[in-house]
Amino acid sequence: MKKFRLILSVLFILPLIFVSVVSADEHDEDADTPPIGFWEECETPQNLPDELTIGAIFGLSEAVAVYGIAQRQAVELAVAEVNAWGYLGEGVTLRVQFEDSAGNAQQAIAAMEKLVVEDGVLAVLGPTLSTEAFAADPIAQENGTVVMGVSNTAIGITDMGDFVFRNSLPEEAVIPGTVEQAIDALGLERVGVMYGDDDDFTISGFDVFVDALDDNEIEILSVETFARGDRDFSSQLTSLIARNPDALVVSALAAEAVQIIIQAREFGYDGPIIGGNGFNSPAVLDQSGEDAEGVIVGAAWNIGDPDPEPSSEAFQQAFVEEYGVAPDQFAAQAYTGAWLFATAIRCADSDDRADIRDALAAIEDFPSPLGLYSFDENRDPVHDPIAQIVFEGAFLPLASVIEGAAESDE
Amino acid sequence: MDGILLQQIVNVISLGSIYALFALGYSLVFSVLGVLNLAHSALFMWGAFIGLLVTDRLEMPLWVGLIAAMIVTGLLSVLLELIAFRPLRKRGAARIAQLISSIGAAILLVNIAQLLFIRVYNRVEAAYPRGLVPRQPIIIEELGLRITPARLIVVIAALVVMILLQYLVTRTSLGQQMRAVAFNQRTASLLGINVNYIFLMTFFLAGALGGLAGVLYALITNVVDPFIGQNIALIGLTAIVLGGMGSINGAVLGGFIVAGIQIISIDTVGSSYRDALVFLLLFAILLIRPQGILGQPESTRA
Amino acid sequence: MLVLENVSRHFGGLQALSGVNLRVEPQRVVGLIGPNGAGKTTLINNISGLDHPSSGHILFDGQPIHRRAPHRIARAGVARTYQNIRLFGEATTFENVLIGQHGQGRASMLEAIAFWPSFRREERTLRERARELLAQFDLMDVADVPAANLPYGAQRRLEMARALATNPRLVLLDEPTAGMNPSETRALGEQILRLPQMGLAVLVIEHDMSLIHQVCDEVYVLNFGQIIAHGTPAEVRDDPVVIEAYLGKE
Amino acid sequence: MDFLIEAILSVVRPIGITEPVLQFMLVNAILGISMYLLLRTGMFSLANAGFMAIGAYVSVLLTKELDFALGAALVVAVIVCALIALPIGLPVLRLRDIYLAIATIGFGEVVRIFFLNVDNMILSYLNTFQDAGLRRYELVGGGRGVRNVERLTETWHLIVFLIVIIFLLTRLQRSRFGRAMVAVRQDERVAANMGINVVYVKNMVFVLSAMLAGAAGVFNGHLTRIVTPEMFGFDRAVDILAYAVLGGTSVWAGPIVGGFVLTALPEVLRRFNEYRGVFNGLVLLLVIVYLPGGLINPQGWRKLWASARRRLTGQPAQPEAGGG
Repeated sequence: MKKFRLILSVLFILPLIFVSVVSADEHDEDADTPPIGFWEECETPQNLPDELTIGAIFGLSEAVAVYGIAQRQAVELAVAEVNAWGYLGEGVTLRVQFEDSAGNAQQAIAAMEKLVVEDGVLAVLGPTLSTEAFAADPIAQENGTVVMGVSNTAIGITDMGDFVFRNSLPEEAVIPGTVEQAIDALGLERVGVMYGDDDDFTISGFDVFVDALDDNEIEILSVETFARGDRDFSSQLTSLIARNPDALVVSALAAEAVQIIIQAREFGYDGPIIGGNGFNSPAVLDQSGEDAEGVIVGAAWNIGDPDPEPSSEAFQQAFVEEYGVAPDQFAAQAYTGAWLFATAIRCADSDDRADIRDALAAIEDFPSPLGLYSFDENRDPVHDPIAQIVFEGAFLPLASVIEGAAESDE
Repeated sequence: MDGILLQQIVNVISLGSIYALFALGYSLVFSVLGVLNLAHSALFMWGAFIGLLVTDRLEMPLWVGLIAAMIVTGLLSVLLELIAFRPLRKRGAARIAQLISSIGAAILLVNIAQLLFIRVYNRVEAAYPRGLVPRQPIIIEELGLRITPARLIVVIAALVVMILLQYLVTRTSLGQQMRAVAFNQRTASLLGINVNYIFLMTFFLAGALGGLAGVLYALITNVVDPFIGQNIALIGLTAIVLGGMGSINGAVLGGFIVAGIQIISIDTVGSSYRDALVFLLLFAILLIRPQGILGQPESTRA
Repeated sequence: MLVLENVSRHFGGLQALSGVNLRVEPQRVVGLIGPNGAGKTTLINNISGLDHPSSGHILFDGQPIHRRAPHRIARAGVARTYQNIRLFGEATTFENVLIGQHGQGRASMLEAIAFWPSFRREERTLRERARELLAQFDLMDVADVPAANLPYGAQRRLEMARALATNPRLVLLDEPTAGMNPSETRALGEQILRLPQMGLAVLVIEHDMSLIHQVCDEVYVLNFGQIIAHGTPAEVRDDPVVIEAYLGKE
Repeated sequence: MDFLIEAILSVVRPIGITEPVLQFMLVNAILGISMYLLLRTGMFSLANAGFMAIGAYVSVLLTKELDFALGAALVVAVIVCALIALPIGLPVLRLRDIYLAIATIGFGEVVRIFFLNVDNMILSYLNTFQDAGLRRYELVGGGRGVRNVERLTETWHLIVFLIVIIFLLTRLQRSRFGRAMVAVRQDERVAANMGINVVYVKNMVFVLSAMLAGAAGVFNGHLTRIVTPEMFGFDRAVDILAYAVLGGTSVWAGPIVGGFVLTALPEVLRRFNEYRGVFNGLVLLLVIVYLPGGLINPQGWRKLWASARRRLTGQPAQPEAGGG
């Protein structure tokens, strides 16, 4: 029996070895990265200690890891660049202490307490989910430490206090413009709506969509819901498509968005699908392929801008080089967040947390991948959202595609 | 509206097939051992994952991925029996303890998968190659019906597996031994049946079924991540209890009923109340018929 | 005291009891014998409330009890033992007896939690009485041993002690000597004979005819769910119908 | 009290247990006890995540909307839980084992879905019957939850509450009712023949357990500052079960230690970074496999020690006292 067990253990280990072999294609290390937009407004700091630590709370395990892992990768990339280029001065190293919150309010609180009170970090990025932010951010506020959400889109996040920032555009900043442009371009009258009813992000998106549709006097034929983690939408889609909508309006995160797009096409729907920030992921293109044609997305970050900001381009190149996959909006915002912290520390020229807060709030027109970036007086982001459409396998600005179409019509 | 109704029936069949396939393995372990293996959903995920590695990384055809996934999850399942179930059974521990150890095993399996995902893909999700199955839906114009080849494969696979399993359990000597062990372990061992061997075979079979279900599920949804098992775990549990624990036909029936209620409720009371309706019905059925629709009354189970 | 009138019980097509009439008077020991499968345990289950008759009446002290819940029948004064010993194995010998006394406690949960004097007094009395019972059945030495770890004979005795702990007026004994050797059986018989002196009535199912002769005042014979004979042990032993029932089975 | 808490924290802080973690450990210990009561009576119910949700929502609405003090909200919430547990328990507790478990999971899911949709239900009521013409109605915020809840729970509240519960529990266990619980677990039918009202005992325990879970929900809601339906799903139900089973159900200390350990474990394991989850699963698995009676189970430790010594010294085992 002993021997039998041994054989079994070996059989178990074999697939693991196999996986290790499969995964052996390592990328090359090379530091030949183009410089991102240094913020020249501030002098190279003189008064910083040799090592500075910021914290980051992301969902690195459980289902939220789908977003959290990309966030960690983006922050690691940004910090490596900051250090490589001596952004904080010669010999000054910026370190990031990552903590996992597992998408869970309790763990987010524990992680925030650890970072802010025990480890005494200068500032904290995250947490990934808005729910976690409502639970954990007050700890940072009470301890006078800046916390910056890089994926919190819920209403009221920054109302928690003057140390609470975010660089993620809330849905109400993104969606109304998209809806208007889409209506203008496509002449919509009747739409079907679908949203995830158990998640802050998708509910917010839904509310904003409904308001925008109402404001434009568009008829909502029917509203269907789903839950996070659902993968079969056949029934909801069957029922929506049967009503012959001019467009499907969907508030979903990327994982659900992909399935909704694919399955809508399977049911023979070939009209436009309008989505929010959650659709703004290369995964949508990768995984739904030609089915994604005609998907319209309001987004904080333009993935496929043919004329991108230099820093956006640099970020994408660096990310692909480092990790072999294209970054999504979550990564872009996390990356920008880390750069914003580094810039605030550089400008504050101090490791005092209140100074860092003030320097962060004062940042204006920072050339980030998200565009020229500033905070408003509520510590919410100010940069232009963009309406994009998937056209011939790429995200393009909706406006340019419509113009192009108009010109070719003439 | 008839077209919609027909289409929804087709949707029920395709969704129900997935649930049924998942529930079969779950149910098999329960019927033979009388314990719930909450790590079954992790095996399901591993099946999808191995299928992904074989078809995507090794660029092998789908059938190779299917077989590889079934073998690996079968072995993982056997390992689970050896590590998480057998020692407890030997000590005569409560069944609840076995349930918790299976949760521990599930956490372990999911986290190992996550580490491997990051190592292989640099993220925790990846998609099956798009060319594995033709994607053009089969359209029956007169009836307004559409079904994709992937879903058709799942329905056929579920049918074949159900028939094979039924044959295995009722007609083969292994199946007879399994039923004997399920009825009474002591008596079975007195009859000269190697009970431990039957347990291992049961776990292998259940694991392989879980793995198969995982690959087929991934064929429909394309995308795999370490957490795909978590959403189906509760549905699977509901299906086997509804259909009748320890009954193979019950697991299948339960899977279809759950899918049916979900889809009907989306069309009637709205999608928000979908799962509430499933559980209310479950509630009602348990109160009227505690052993489930096709289950044996409690007294006949040892 | 206990009267069964025309009691029938069928499970689907199987007639386990049909038209059983039976009486147990106070301070009498009544035997119930019959071949295996005759329906003896079903009868006891019906009296003690674990099962309910399909038709007929069971009266205890003139009150119908055949629809009552088992705990109410127990509190009315009917106790029983089981053919296959069913002790609370994880609880100690002493605790088993204490559990048997459940129906006699009056203190409410709140009194217990508040450790009220009435509760303490009651606990003291119950514990004293439990100790007496243990002494009576020679179980004092094993008072703190989990019941599952007791030797077989002690388990049998504990079942009796626990049944008596419910303070019954009628005790139903379901094959109390199963698995005992002759000397143990005789000793248990003496214990049973003491019960009528304590004012109890006894209904005992038994295979061991020597015990029946030792303890019973009268005997009922059950076969295929029907009473086929009734009389003193000696009368019953010589009844040709009874002999045929037993021999026919052989 | 503050001094005591500070002293405890100074000992456990180096291994990663800060005050919030300690607070959640205490909350989960209460949940562990609520499960322990059920298991001790032989009921495999997974309804307590649902009752926790009810406790949390009711109390949070009271303190936030009606300015109740925490204590008053606690009392009301616990009573609400009891009132809901009663009609649920009567039909459901006739079920056993896995059937009871799944029916109670169903209850938990229905509670969760109720809180997800209650705003919309009220909205459609207002618009249909009152002609309110509202576009939106927000009471519990659906999937977004109730936010900006004041953090009213203090560590000492939890410590005092737990001590009181332990005191009452030990009293209860030594009473007639406590003995009846044990009897019902071991053999329901025999217990009934002993004059124990099995239905009453089971329902009473179910209600008591629901009240404890509700209280834990009250404390938890006023610690996390936000209450969402997702906090009380299937995973939470299973966690609560794990506290009791991992800690052991032979004595009351078991579920408390179980709650402590399972809450502290992920925090203590933070140093392992990405391997944290692997170790978490491994520890759970190993403890259950090698100590099947749970962490607080003298007999289990004795057996383990005996077998370890046997392996180490190669000597045959001493015959064990008490056997079994």
